[in-house]
Amino acid sequence: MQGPLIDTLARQGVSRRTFLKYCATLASMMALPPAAGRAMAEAMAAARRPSVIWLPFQECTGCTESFTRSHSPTLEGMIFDMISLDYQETLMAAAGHQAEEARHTAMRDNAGKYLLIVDGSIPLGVDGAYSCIGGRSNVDLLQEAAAGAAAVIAVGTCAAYGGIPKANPNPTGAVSVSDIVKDKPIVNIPGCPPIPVVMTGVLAHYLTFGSLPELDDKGRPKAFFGETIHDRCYRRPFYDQGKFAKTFDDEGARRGWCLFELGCKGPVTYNACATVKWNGGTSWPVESGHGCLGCSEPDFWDAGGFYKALSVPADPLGFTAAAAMVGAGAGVAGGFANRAKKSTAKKTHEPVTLDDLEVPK
Amino acid sequence: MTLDVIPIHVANQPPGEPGLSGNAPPLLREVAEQVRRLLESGEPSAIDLSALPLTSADLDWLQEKLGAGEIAVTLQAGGESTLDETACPGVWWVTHRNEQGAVTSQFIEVAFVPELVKAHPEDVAIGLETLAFMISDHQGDAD
Amino acid sequence: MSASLNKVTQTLKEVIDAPIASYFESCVHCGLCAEACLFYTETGDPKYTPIHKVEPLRRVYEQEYTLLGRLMKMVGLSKPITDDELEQWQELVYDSCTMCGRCSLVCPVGNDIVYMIRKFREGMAVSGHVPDGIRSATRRTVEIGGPMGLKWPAVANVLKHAEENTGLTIPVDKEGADYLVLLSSMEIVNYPEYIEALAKVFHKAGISFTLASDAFEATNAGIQIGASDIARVIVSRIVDAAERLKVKYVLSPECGHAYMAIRWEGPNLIGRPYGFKVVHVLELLDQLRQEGLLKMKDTFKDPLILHDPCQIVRRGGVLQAPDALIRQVAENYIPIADQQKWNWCCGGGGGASAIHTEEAEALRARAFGVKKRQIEAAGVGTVVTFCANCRITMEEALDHYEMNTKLIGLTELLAEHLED
Amino acid sequence: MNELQLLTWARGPGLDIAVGIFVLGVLWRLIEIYTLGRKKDLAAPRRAAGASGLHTVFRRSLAPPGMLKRSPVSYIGGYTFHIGLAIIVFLGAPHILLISNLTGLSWPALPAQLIDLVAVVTMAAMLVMLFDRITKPAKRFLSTFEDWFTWTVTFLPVLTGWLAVQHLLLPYTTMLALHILSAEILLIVLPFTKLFHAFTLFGSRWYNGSANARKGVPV
Repeated sequence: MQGPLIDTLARQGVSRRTFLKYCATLASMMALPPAAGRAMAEAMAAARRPSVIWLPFQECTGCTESFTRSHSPTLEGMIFDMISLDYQETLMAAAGHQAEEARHTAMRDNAGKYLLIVDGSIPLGVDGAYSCIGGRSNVDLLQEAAAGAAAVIAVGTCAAYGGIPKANPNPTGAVSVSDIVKDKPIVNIPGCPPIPVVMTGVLAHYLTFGSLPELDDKGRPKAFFGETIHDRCYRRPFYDQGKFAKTFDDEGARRGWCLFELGCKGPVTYNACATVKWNGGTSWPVESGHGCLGCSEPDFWDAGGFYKALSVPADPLGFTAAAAMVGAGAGVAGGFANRAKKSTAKKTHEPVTLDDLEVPK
Repeated sequence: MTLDVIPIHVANQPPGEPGLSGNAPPLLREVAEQVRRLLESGEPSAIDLSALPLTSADLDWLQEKLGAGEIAVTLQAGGESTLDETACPGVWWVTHRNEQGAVTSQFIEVAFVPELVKAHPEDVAIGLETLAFMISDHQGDAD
Repeated sequence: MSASLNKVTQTLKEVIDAPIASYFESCVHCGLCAEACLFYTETGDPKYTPIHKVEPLRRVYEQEYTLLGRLMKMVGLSKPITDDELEQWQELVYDSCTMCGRCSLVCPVGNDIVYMIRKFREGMAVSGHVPDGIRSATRRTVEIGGPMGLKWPAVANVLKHAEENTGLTIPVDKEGADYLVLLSSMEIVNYPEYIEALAKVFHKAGISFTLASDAFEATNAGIQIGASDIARVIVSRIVDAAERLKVKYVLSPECGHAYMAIRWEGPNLIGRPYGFKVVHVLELLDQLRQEGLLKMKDTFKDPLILHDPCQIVRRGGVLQAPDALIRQVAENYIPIADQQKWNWCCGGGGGASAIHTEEAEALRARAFGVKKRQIEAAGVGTVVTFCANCRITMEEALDHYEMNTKLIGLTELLAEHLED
Repeated sequence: MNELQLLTWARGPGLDIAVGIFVLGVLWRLIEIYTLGRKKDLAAPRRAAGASGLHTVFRRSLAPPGMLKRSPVSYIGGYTFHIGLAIIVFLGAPHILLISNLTGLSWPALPAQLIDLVAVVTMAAMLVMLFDRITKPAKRFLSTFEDWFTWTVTFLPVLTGWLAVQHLLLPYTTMLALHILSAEILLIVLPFTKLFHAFTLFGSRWYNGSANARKGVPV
């Protein structure tokens, strides 16, 4: 399976025109000029598929599901046509020693050239014992694989930012890929799960231009994570008009009003769901009537509750009653002290005489 | 049971169609510029409509202005695509759909023939091989 | 801390109360009180901004009565008041504040700044940071009986003249009279016509009245200087006399701060309500007018304006009577824009007129600018007022500006035109 | 700490601390101030129509005769920014939601664009007031560090809120966090600075009004 991509595709019944069409759409999604779609198609058709090692750590396989759930040759599904996936536990037929062998072979044969895809966070607690494969800890495996990788792609919020395993109280001491790998380029594709086409875009960019796409300060491709869900949301006009659904079954919810008050995290979530949508462009959470959870943001799990609006307290206020007591106490104490001081001043009052009015000596 | 039975109706547009944003008319100038370039140097170009802040009213307006030409190409490749010539020859309205029929991208392409319509030499070569097979098969049959 | 400073803080600690605390906490430094103060509007000098005049009081409040202030004081972060500072503030608290109370009417957060000045003066007084003029007036009032050093024989002499001029008897120390009539030294010396006018009115209305030989003086330099203990001594003379003579009413004369002292401060100074009522002469006259007992034989023809004395009107509450009375007697009465509770001070209230330093007099002359413009804008040659202190302050100012304006007391004007 | 953590901190512990200090401070200061008490006025009162503490509480909200002309900037600017702040705080949708979350009270919001406009007008008015404080002699003379400080502390929540909504300067999440933090700073300093006039002005007006009402003067 080492020929040009276009041949692989052709064997699967994907015509050149279909491929061109995908590339045009992909370029459009990545906010590249239309001509880039063409260049991408040319470059990729002839490209040799890079070797990819996919390491799963503390994860739920949701990310893999997200990429593999497309039944027909869609944009999302193309990921697997674009690469030579040499190690992926969930997908590969081999198991045990054979699988380990495959990984070692790929790492040796493509040293310095392979792409490392990681999903899941890495537990550091108890020397990484919370998650091991073949008796080796995740952190150990990651460091070994990263050493020979050309670049690392952290797929899903767990790999990118620690995700749910890192949520309070983070029992396993989970961290993200970028907390461990410091000397390789890392692309974060967060989301729980991430949007598959983002991965396609990153790979297409890598194959076409030989480099990683432009990233934001959180290591995410700007093309997909450049704007918030809120800014691209079709319900945005309702926010601006002050029309909000107050419950999931009220008139506002039925009329498709803004879900801000129901806890939508769209305003602080950078992702492309509102434009790319899910399930082949069928729908996306907000369109289905549920607010955004903010799953592509670091620590989204601990951001104050999915059903709490952004402007309300993240935690119930705990100090207020105590503060009121202390304040009242301080006030009353001060008041007593003041009154005592005043009455002392009054008691020690000496009648003012004419002599007091004279200039002090 | 169909979707309309579900009593939740999602309004994709706020009540009262958002009108024209005013972003469409300048595109006509852009198209004209590209057509001029095509005539002068033969260089084709395209405008990615989904990358521009256009309302659906804007798109309708634009499509209506450009009108319909003589050629309408339909491409069946991973969903339907339409490549329609507008009333201005050399200006094509290209719409790509996925297998579910949803629009995935939309372009105005300025070219004598849209790139996607042209057959790729490698594919033509493969076609030639197929033809050669057919001929030899036929000869074999005739023998 | 010097002994005098100690006295200041002790005194201020006594007088600072919830309103003062609330006022200081409310101030947002908007500076609007400056726009209501004639010393600022006429000079443009921001140090005359009313709330600034009580800045040392604010610091004492903060350092003594707020938890944060006390903490700051403990760790030495706060600036204690000093004698030098009070020395410097003397001009702001006495020379350039007539306690007219106009600022208290405009403050958007509702601060009663004149109330704060009054309290602050208590502290200034006990430490001797007071102008010589007011100090000696106070001394004279306590030691001799009146701010001008007037003694009863001289008063008796004036009364005798009045009896001769009017042909009416003026009773003295008569027990059981309805009214105990008080006078101000200034009236006795400068405007004895007032006494004659009053005698005529009482006679006409058939009301019994008396003077008290030991309490003829209504003025109270004690409240001007800000020493309540001294003010109490002075006001007690009147209270004692009124109770001894068993009068129903005490009649406050045409003097602003006298009315403030006897009507509003008196009961609080002696610590109990009076057994008699205090009535301002204009209130009595207006009542007689309403009863039809104040008939005019003719009217005053020259165009005139009315100057409302602050302590009687804005701060005293005699709001309606002056206007009604002046309309009774004057044919060409011209109401002016800032009138009644919105009046502008003559510039000499609150004891200021007793300060005779060069600077104070120059400042008073400047402050009179607002009054001068009022007179000129109305284009009148006559100003009627009902406070002897306003009258003398304005006379000095008119002299200073060489203006040819006539000043008349309202009671006197009414008496002149009273039906025989 | 990333910006979402900052925001979550601001919405969580930060808000808790700020509201706590605010409540503590307000109660403490109010009790401290008003337990100082005052002497009963022993002078026989005079009654007059329209003269009472309550009357003054309301009447002082209007410019006294002639004052608007004397100091138009103070009044027009002052009204504009106070009313503007009130509209933003009490009629902006996210703010109502916060109030409703804390108190259970809720009411309809104004459209976001209108709140936007009000925010701009409010900021303009505040800048004019700042300019006025710098240029007007009496105001300049009275001004201390506290005046510049409280101006800043009041201005920042409006500015950051507006910048956040307009997506200017910093990413929305960061700006929103800064907005909430700046509002928390405002809450914390309010009881301990001149901003406390928001509470004491009612007491002050009432004291002034009732003291003068005894004399029969509606002030």
